[in-house]
Amino acid sequence: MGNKKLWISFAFIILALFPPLFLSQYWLHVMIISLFYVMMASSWNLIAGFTGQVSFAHAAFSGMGAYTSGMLTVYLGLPPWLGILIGTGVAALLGFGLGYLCIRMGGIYLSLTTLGFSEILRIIITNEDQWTRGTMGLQVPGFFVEYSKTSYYYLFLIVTILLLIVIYKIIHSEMGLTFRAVLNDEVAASSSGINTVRVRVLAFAISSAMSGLAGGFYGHYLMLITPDVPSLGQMFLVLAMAVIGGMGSFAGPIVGSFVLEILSEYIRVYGEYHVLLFGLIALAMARFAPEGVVGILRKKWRREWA
Amino acid sequence: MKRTVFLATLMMFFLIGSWAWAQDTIKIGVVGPRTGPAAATGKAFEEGIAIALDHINARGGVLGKKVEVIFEDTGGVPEKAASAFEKLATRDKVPIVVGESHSSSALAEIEVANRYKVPLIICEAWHDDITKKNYRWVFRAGPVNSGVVDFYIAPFVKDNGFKKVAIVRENSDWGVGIAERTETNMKNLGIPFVTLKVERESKDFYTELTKIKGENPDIVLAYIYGTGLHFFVSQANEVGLSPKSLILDGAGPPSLWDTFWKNVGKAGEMELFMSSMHEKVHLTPTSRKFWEDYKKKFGKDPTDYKTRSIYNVVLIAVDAIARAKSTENEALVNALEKTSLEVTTGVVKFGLKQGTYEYHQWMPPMLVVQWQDQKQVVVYPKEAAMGALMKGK
Amino acid sequence: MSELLMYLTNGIVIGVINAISAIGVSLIVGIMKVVNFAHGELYIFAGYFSYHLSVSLGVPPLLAMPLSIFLIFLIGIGMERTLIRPTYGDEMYSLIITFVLSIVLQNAALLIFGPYPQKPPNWVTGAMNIFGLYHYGNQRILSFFISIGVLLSIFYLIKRTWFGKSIRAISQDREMAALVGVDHLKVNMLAFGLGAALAGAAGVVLSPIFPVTPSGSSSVSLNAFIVVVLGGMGSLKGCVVGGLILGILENLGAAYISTMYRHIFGFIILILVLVFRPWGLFGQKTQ
Amino acid sequence: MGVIIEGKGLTKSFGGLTAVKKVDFHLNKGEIVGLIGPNGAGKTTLFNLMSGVYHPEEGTLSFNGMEITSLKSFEICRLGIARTFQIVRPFLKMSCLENVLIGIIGRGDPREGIKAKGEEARKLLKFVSLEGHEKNSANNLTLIEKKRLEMARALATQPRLLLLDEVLAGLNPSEILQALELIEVIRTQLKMTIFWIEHVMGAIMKASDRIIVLDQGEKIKEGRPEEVVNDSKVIEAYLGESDA
Repeated sequence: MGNKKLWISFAFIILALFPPLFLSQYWLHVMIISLFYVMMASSWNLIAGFTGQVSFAHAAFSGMGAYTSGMLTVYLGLPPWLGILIGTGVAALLGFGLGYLCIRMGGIYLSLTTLGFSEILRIIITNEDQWTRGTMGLQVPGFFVEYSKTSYYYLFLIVTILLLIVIYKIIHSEMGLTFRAVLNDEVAASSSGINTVRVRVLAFAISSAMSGLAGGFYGHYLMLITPDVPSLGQMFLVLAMAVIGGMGSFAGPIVGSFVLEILSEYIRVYGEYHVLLFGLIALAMARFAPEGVVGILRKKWRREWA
Repeated sequence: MKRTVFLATLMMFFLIGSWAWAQDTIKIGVVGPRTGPAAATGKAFEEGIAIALDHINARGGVLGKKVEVIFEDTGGVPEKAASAFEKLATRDKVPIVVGESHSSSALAEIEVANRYKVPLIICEAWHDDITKKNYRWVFRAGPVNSGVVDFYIAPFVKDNGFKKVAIVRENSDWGVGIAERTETNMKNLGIPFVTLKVERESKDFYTELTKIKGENPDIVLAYIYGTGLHFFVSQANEVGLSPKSLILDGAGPPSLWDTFWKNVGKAGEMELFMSSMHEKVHLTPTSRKFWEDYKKKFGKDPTDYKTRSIYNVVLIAVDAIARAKSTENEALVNALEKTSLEVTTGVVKFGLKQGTYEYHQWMPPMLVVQWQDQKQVVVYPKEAAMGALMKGK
Repeated sequence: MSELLMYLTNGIVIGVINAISAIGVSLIVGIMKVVNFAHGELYIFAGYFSYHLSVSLGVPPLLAMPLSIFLIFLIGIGMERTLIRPTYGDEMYSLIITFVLSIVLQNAALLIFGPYPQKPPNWVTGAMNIFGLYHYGNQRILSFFISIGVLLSIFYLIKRTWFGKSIRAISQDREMAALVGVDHLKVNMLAFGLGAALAGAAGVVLSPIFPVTPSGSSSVSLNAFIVVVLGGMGSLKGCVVGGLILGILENLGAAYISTMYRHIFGFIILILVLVFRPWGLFGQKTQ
Repeated sequence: MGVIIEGKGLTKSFGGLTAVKKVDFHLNKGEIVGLIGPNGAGKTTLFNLMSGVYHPEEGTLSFNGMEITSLKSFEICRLGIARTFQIVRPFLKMSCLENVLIGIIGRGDPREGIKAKGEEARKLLKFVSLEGHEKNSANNLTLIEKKRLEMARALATQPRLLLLDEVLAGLNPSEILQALELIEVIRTQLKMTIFWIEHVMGAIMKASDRIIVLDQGEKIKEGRPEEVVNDSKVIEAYLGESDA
């Protein structure tokens, strides 16, 4: 990590310690949700932005994490952290299995299958209501005895930072290099001795595990898990955040998550239109500025400061 | 670049922190689905709110201030509902919240209401648990599953001498809850029944209907909400199940939507549905006034009875604020517990005995209505009946 | 016995309906290697167009139907020109763009047409008593035959005409097609328009049976995707067979296994196909 | 001098067009063999078959006596066959150093440390005269530099057989001389077998031990350069092309 980057990250972390001092309960809630989306969008970016595969099951895997952990804590009385750990493992295993099945057939198959998987999960969760409480939602215990937004904020902050460090390490490791090689040119990568299928399956499984982890924490924060956690609507939000922020860059999804989550609070009044608006912005971005907000800013800064 | 980043961050926090409203009206929070599969309910709510506000503000508002409504969308999704309620309670700081039509969303909201101690009056979420949890801050002036089944659907089935019942329920919180209560009732009454579970997003019910037809029931209790009901009713006629077996729409609104007759055609004839509203049944003067105001404002008759339900709870909330002479939460709950207000469906008095779903609960009288020659004919209960139940051959 | 016959009849009818709903996706994926996630929304828009043209504007249904399909065709062409064309060769962006587009169109439909289900007028009403065994809706029977007609004309178009030959050439080898003088940009555009028009045709033919709602679009798309993977991407024959298998299986499954899980049977097939025959029943095994 | 690679009856078609038809060939260890033929003769397709990008419908391929017909690209690469591409395919959005690193990682040997790999990559860049470009994005290189980078990436996999697809195309005469020197060094110092496709006749005739000629997917001639130049079938094939 360059010195400059290190300082910027450090400054951000310090800044991030202060919000509970002056933000209202409500905005703290918005911040916590934003941090959840940072985890989701960043881990989705790991497969989409760095290996070029579009998974539509990212929300579904976060639902796997949330429901696994939720049911373990409710029915077996496990502590939430253990539940989340197991939930993450389940998401990783499922991700590996699905990835193994369809990635060898190419990207289109992965997209279609993950879409199908999301739907299967939704149907099972709504139908098996004696276990999942169906659309009513499963009420699960929280992390703290005393409900406190401040505690949750710091918990989410720590988890998010740790996850981001892992992602950063991955994309700057040998594995990350192979991810990018596969994204750049699959044939050339394969001809240079890279097992492209293995790389893609691995990326998919890691990313799925991360969304399982994020989902687990999300569930124990909301203390209510419903089939909307693994829904396609949620998937769309995550995708829009990554696309608008900037896919294939480390900062893109982080910026995108905060911008969209905070923006959606300001345009809540137009509730009916905000999904439409996000969709249109994402469409314009994907079409005209595939490097997203971060890409645009970077170009601008480079011009001004260079 | 560092400076720009720093300034941007600072501005972001500043913007968030400085969010505040000028406080010169009384704001009532409303929660309900404005998007998602039940967006139609949001439309119905908007209409009811508009009429209620016109009515209240025309007589000068409350505590000398105009009344305003902040309608938060839940999308019919519990997390969004909880988050919407949280926003109303902590950002807009509304003294009281009304609304909701999804039990799942309502169950999420009552937890938040309880945490922030903000009074909440539910109007159209029917699940027993909403009031059964006996939260001090939660009230319901609307139907409750057990009430609807125990006092209307089950007696209706029994009194009309139906011999065999088919229960069809969608896989939603409402479908699950009301179907279970119905099964219990049918067992107690000794009426044989079969239950068929269907997927909420189904379009083609031929297979399900054929299975039901094989059971040969006199009446099919359809606990399916939304478009699915239209599919169900029209296809039931095509496969020759109805009108030999009658169909009762356990919710009501989908049978009243403008599109009902267009979508089901002749098959809608003799269909039954639950309702709390009928153009000829006016239990109170307020009901008549609502009807006239609605026609004046929208140039048509009201159809979705949820319009009237939200109208009622807005009136109840404003009445409580007026009597409490305050927007303070304790005072409001005390006032609500002493409510005795005439609304469109009768005089509201909340139950006070703890331990059951009847705590903080008031249920309006319901009607079983049948489409006869495309006219709504109340067929049950007997006191309100306008005509005899038509049975198919 | 009559019940089983009923399930089978309905399975076949729904199967053909599946095929006509999916054939547009198959066509586009075969030629352009692009999955159109907005397929279901085009279907829904066609249904609403057909409804509003005939009911709100009083256009005779027989004219309203082709007019709606033509409008969807134009929308398809517009989509291809503005959004899809720049993504050729970049599979990831085409997937992202059509997915986002599907969300945009779904919400636009909610905004424009409202949340209520709508349907154009029936062409016929009532039901027919088949062999004295069971009743079956007339509208369904009619739509069934029209769907078969549409499928046959598509087969004719692909197998017999200049356009069909061009797109087959392109789907096999883009460079070779260019060498023999096929303008692949033009053919792509027309093919995408045709795929969209087929979504429109499905919407127009089926909306009298299943009224359209904005939220109903995703199930149309999902069904189409299952059929396409099952039959083999780009195979029109596979589309028909895949549609039939799905239709019959869903009906028998709902009848004898579980009504609640009827929509899951399709996905189970999808997974099985991926395990045992990933290129589909009639797809070409690449390499 | 044993046989390093041998193909028997290789056939591959696309749609209705047969790109490679029943081709038999072999290369001996340490040889440098040229593959020539008019456009569309199937030369690149043959390379694609050898490197596992495509798999033949008929025929077999063996490398050092081991059957590799249906192996995947990366497996073939790990056995010791590396290639460059006719239209250069470096990883454009990665730096030169990273490009070469991929080749080293591609060997799939987990024992080497990241540091050693970096050192080796730097050496390889120096070997192809790209020192100073380590952090430069591959996208910013000139065509010849991209070709050298691709060569470095191929060498990084430590192949025993190198497939070069028109490495001289688009270069000016002095660049061609440099490239030929590089190829000679690879052969003599690194002891690799080279199989190359080339349109620059003078160069390939001078540098190759043997020439294989393909026309319309079929092998029409094989032999020493001087034999091939004077063969009537070969002349006809090339004349046919210039007529068209």
